[in-house]
Amino acid sequence: MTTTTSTVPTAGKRERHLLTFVSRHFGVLSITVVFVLLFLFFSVRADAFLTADNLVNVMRQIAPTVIVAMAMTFVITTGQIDLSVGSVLGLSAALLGMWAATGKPLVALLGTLVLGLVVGMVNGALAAYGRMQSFIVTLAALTAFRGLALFVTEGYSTPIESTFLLPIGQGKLLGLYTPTWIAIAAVALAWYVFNHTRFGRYVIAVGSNAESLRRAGVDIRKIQMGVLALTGFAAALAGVITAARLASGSPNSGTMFELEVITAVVLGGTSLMGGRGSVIGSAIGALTLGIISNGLVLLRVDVYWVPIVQGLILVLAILMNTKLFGRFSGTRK
Amino acid sequence: MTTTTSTVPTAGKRERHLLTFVSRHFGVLSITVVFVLLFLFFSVRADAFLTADNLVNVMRQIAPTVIVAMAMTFVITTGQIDLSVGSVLGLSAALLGMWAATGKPLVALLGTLVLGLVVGMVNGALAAYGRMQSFIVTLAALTAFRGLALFVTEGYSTPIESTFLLPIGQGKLLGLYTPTWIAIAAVALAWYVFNHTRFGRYVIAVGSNAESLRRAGVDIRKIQMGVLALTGFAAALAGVITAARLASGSPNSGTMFELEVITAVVLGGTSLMGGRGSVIGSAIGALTLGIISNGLVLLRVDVYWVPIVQGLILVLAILMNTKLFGRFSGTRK
Amino acid sequence: MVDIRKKFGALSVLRGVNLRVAPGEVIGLVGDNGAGKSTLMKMLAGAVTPDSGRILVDGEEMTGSGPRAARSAGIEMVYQDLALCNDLDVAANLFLGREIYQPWSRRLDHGRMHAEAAEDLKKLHIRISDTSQEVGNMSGGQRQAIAIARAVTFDPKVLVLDEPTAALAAKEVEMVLQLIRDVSARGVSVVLITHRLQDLFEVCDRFVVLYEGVLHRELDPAETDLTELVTAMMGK
Amino acid sequence: MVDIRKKFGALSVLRGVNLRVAPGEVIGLVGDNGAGKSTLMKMLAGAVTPDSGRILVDGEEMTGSGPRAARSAGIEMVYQDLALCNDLDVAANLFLGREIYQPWSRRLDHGRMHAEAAEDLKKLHIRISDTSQEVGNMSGGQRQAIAIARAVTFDPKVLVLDEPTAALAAKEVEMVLQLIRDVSARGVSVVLITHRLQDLFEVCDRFVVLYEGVLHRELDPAETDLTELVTAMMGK
Amino acid sequence: ACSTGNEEPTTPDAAAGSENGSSDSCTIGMTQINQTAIFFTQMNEGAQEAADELGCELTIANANNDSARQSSDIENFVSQGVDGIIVVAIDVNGVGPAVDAARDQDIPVVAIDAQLDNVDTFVGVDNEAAGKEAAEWLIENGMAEGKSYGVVDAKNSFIQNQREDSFREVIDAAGAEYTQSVNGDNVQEKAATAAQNLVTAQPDLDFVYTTGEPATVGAVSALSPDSDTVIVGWDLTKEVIAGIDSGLVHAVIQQNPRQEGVEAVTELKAILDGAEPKGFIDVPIDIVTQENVEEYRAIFN
Ligand SMILES: Nc1ncnc2c1ncn2[C@@H]1O[C@H](COP(=O)(O)OP(=O)(O)OP(=O)(O)O)[C@@H](O)[C@H]1O
Ligand SMILES: Nc1ncnc2c1ncn2[C@@H]1O[C@H](COP(=O)(O)OP(=O)(O)OP(=O)(O)O)[C@@H](O)[C@H]1O
Ligand SMILES: [Mg+2]
Ligand SMILES: [Mg+2]
Repeated sequence: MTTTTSTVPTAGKRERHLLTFVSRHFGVLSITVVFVLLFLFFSVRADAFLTADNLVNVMRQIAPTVIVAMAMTFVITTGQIDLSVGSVLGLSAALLGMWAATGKPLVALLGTLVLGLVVGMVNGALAAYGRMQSFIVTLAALTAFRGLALFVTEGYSTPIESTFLLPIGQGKLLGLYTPTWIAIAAVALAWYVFNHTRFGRYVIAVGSNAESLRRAGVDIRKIQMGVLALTGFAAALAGVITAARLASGSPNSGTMFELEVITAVVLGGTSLMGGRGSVIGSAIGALTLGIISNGLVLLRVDVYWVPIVQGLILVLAILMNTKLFGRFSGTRK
Repeated sequence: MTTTTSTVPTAGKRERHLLTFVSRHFGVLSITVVFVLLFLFFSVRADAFLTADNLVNVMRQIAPTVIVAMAMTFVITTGQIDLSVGSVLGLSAALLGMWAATGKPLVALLGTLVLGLVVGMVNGALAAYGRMQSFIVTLAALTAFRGLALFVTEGYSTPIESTFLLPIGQGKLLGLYTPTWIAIAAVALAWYVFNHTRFGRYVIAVGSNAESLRRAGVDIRKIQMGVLALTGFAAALAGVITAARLASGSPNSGTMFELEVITAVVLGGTSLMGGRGSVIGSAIGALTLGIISNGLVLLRVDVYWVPIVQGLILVLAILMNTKLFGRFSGTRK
Repeated sequence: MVDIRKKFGALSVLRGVNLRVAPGEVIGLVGDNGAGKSTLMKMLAGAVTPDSGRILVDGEEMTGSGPRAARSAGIEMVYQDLALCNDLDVAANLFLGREIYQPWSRRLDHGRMHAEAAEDLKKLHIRISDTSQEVGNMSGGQRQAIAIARAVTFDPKVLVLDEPTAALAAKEVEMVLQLIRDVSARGVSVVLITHRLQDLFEVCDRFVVLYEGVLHRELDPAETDLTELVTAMMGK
Repeated sequence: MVDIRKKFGALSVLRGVNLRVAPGEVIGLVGDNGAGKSTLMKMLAGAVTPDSGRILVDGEEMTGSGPRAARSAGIEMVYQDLALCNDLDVAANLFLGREIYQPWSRRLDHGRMHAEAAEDLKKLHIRISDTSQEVGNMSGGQRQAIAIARAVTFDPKVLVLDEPTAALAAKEVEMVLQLIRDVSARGVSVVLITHRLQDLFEVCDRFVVLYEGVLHRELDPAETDLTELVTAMMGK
Repeated sequence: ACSTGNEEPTTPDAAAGSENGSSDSCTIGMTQINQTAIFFTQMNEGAQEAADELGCELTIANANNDSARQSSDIENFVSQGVDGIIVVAIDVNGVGPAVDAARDQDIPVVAIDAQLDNVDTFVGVDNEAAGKEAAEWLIENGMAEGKSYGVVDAKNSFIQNQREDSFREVIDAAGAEYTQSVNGDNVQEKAATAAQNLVTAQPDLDFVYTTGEPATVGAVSALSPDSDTVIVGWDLTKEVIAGIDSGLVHAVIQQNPRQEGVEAVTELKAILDGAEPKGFIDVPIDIVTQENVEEYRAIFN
């Protein structure tokens, strides 16, 4: 029945700030460390890796993933998911090719982007107003839009010759390709909207406690639909870039693209349960995937080993970081 | 400042019981209605649909999906997901073929099943003990195991001639094929375990409130790992059945299979957020997918239209039921 | 302000209830666990839609339904389950749905919101050092204080408090009671749900007893003692 | 039964606390919001692991850590956040982690669990008509009653109650206090955390005041009055 | 048979006319590997065309690279009561049981493109032989000895694996230096990225061998026309023809999928009308270079 008390000094203020910072930006820091380590590794081990040409190429290759990952960060932060982005990319690429062939490239471009937006809004409306789980809506869309792309093109790809469209995929400015610049713009915009606007805040709130946001008088269905419209639009933009880069609108573009995008977002520290996300993390996540597939080829890894090694790197990257940063993340889910 | 009171009679006891029943088994009832409607539609419109031969075939075709959907129901009810089942199916089919070719079919069979279990346990250990999200672990596994399957076979399939193995896919008993019987057994077992054992109850509790279960003294990591081991095993079993049915172990078996299984489970009323699931619903969900792809071929739907129509049926099925049964599901999430 | 209403889950939770709240009046809404108090008040705040019945504000039917309409009609509520977003910080929760932003750039004014949040909390004597803490990790009492601060800072006409003091320390409870007196003096109507019956006697102008979904009794605090109230709550 | 302990989040929540509970003793653990009461008790129940410090039961170090070890050492806790599984029914929540099943078929004995649950609830005077209701839709007070029932039905040696009465109606509160008296008479140690200070005086043998993570004062109810206790809680 | 697709095919009219009337119903089920390659699309078109002319009803099912689904499709055709089945096999081993089951019901089966031993007739080229043939052509043209090459392949395609392995076997024996393979997964932009990474890793390649249409198109868009590396690959498209014009694409191994489709339907109809199965109908490959590319322009428009 004795009680004694002892006081131990708390951590210094500086250190505490650091700890708070780390635990709050845990996801981003974690993927940054992985990215830097892999970057250093490939620079040392693969001769051709650290050359301007190669890096410029990688940044173009990964641009569509980065762009769609930006929108997907919003979607996943609301606790939803969009599995249809690969099919929408394919549909957009195919339609851009077909419409451009009619000789009106500007109309083709705008038409494709608007179509992406509309398609995304349909997904969003079904999920938000139809109260269906986004997973199942966009899974249906994954099947249906790929089918539609094949239907309208009858399976053929269309060469793109328009001098107006090709620079979207192949133009260069200040040493970087146009897709890279578009991706950079997308990241900047996404960062601003996510962190500095009401929309961004409501996106987090929907994922964190949708009922709470609803009771605060916000129409959560608009938010849920809005983010899915965003991925539709981003996927269409990625389709345009892909088609312009390949000078060919192919209905099979974007196969399995959704998994790549989701991987990038999750690698970047966004929680699939919603409520926590980071656009910068997603961008670095996408870059990481880009240098992995580039670096493994440059290292001349046997073609059969590439997917195995990719899977292992992925697991190790996340595992290492759970262990490394784990103690900061506390007991929360 | 006046206050008056009026009493309105409550609904009769009988009606109330019915309402409770409906709202509790909402997911299963919903998919059952869809299934019955589609079944009737195809029976009327496609001559060959309602023939014993065709139904027997459909039940064999869908057996692997049903079997894996059983395990997946457990996984999704815990709030996890397993994206690697298609790759594990491919790996198992490939290995069964290769090992059977050495002349020891029993060893090949057991080896394949054990391998599936081990692979699932590795996924589960990483998710539960490594505290990684199952989505990302199994996404990495999806890549890695498909790569492994291609690696060990160098991309080729192996014919299976063993008279011991072939009946697993092609044998017939009382008018139904062996895979159908295995699927029926899997459904019965899954139903029992899910609804009548502690394991099943903990599976629901983990998905509902993992912290609560942890505080109740249960090792939630064992549950989380256990269900992923289950999908690994089920996927290997499905791989064996597929290989035996085709008399060929192909490393490409099971491409996109994970999406089909997840669709079946979600159609059956299991929530991707965890905490609510129904094994019977999943089984009917799988059957529904089976009759859709069978029925569309029998109706001679144009090949380009099939995926579009499939997507539409899926969305309509769920939408109809949200509207039809929506009023029973209350305001809960 | 409230008219007949009912609601069914599979069981009837509210079976026709009428309630009228005058400006500046403090009503103590009491009843046994599961009597339907929270459900009734959620309807007033727009969070739950009644099966039938009407809600009138200043004699006019509330335009539209849902929390947005209730908010613009000046009804604010502290929910029993608090309804906070665990992943957002204190300031973000306080301003949820009413963020301050620059109209042209649509940029949120984080600085101002944090400053105002800190000030509002201070005004309410809530000791939370850092408004950029995430509420998910805060203690039960801290979370409740934030929920209260959110409801009162925006000058409601009707303030509904559903068990606002359940997790609060004694001093904070006193502060909440004082707060109720203050706002009602300013003409704000208050509906207080609580199981701390003594508190009710301190602040209420009228007791309303809900029993199994019907409005069982209405009592005047001056003419009622604790035992009488408890008896009334048991449906007698 | 408890030894020195500390814990850090990014801030130190508990900075070296010693606490000893004798059999049959009822301790009132009080403190301001955020003082660390819940965290301290979660450690005792194994739900949170201390950074350092030891927990001794009957003089022996608790074997293993985690809630399982605590349970087998006879420690049961009612958590402030209740820790119920919303998707399970009342009986399933009561028996969570201690299901009754037939050993050979491993089949759960649903019938017996529902029957026993109904009986246990009745014994505790909790009026819940249907033990196959899902707890997710139940009212705040009903949920709390279930959490209490879960902790007490399994004959604990130490019972920790973290704000068990926050959402309960007056009659039910009285029942909980009676319950505490009953179990302590049977030799069960009880730690009660509550902000309803009057209740403490009714049942406690000793008050322990936690202030900003340190054990600030220890008081004897017989020699303390309410104001003194409130002052102590403010760190004075 | 024909080799360019420009020559007159065995006219379906003639075939139909010669053996008219011995069978009044003619419904055909065709199970196709996927719809995402132009190769298969053209095959479908050829089959559809022939079916229309012969008065047959053709149902095509897309197995989407899934051999289990392909077996299901064959079973579904049998249930549906078709008169004949065309199989474009994903896994030559894996369709065996389903084909046997169909033939047990006296339904004739014709295989296209991938050789099955238990069918009535096989239409097309042997991919393995064609891979060898392509390698021999390169050897003749001095592209083997002392030259280095890389491969853009699709590991998930059985046929493309055959094309790669048989090609490598012959050309490596002739002294060409294999460097590495990259996987384009049968998707254009993945193949483009893979090809780009390949030439970054191996800047001194003499040529890149691509095993299928997405790989070829991808490589064409990834490689610059003024590089020293040229492309030798499978399957023409409009984009690839442009590559031939610019000199980037050195040679293309071109099958005639449309003709394969026509032949398969015609053969099935003939069998249904009582003719003996031909067993094997050769639709040989053609090697397209700048010299003979003109003939193909019209097809790819
Ligand atoms: N969404 C819902 N679905 C079904 N039943 C519900 C729902 N919400 C509330 N109920 C039921 O309505 C009844 C009244 O609940 P309510 O929360 O209004 O009670 P209360 O008076 O606030 O009780 P307490 O004092 O315990 O908070 C309870 O029996 C509860 O189970
Ligand atoms: N998982 C956690 N991560 C970070 N901080 C935490 C965590 N859990 C609790 N805290 C912090 O620890 C402090 C003490 O919390 P605790 O819940 O123990 O307080 P309490 O004494 O129970 O207060 P109340 O009376 O309000 O329930 C709070 O400031 C809270 O923010
Ligand atoms: Mg309530
Ligand atoms: Mg507490």
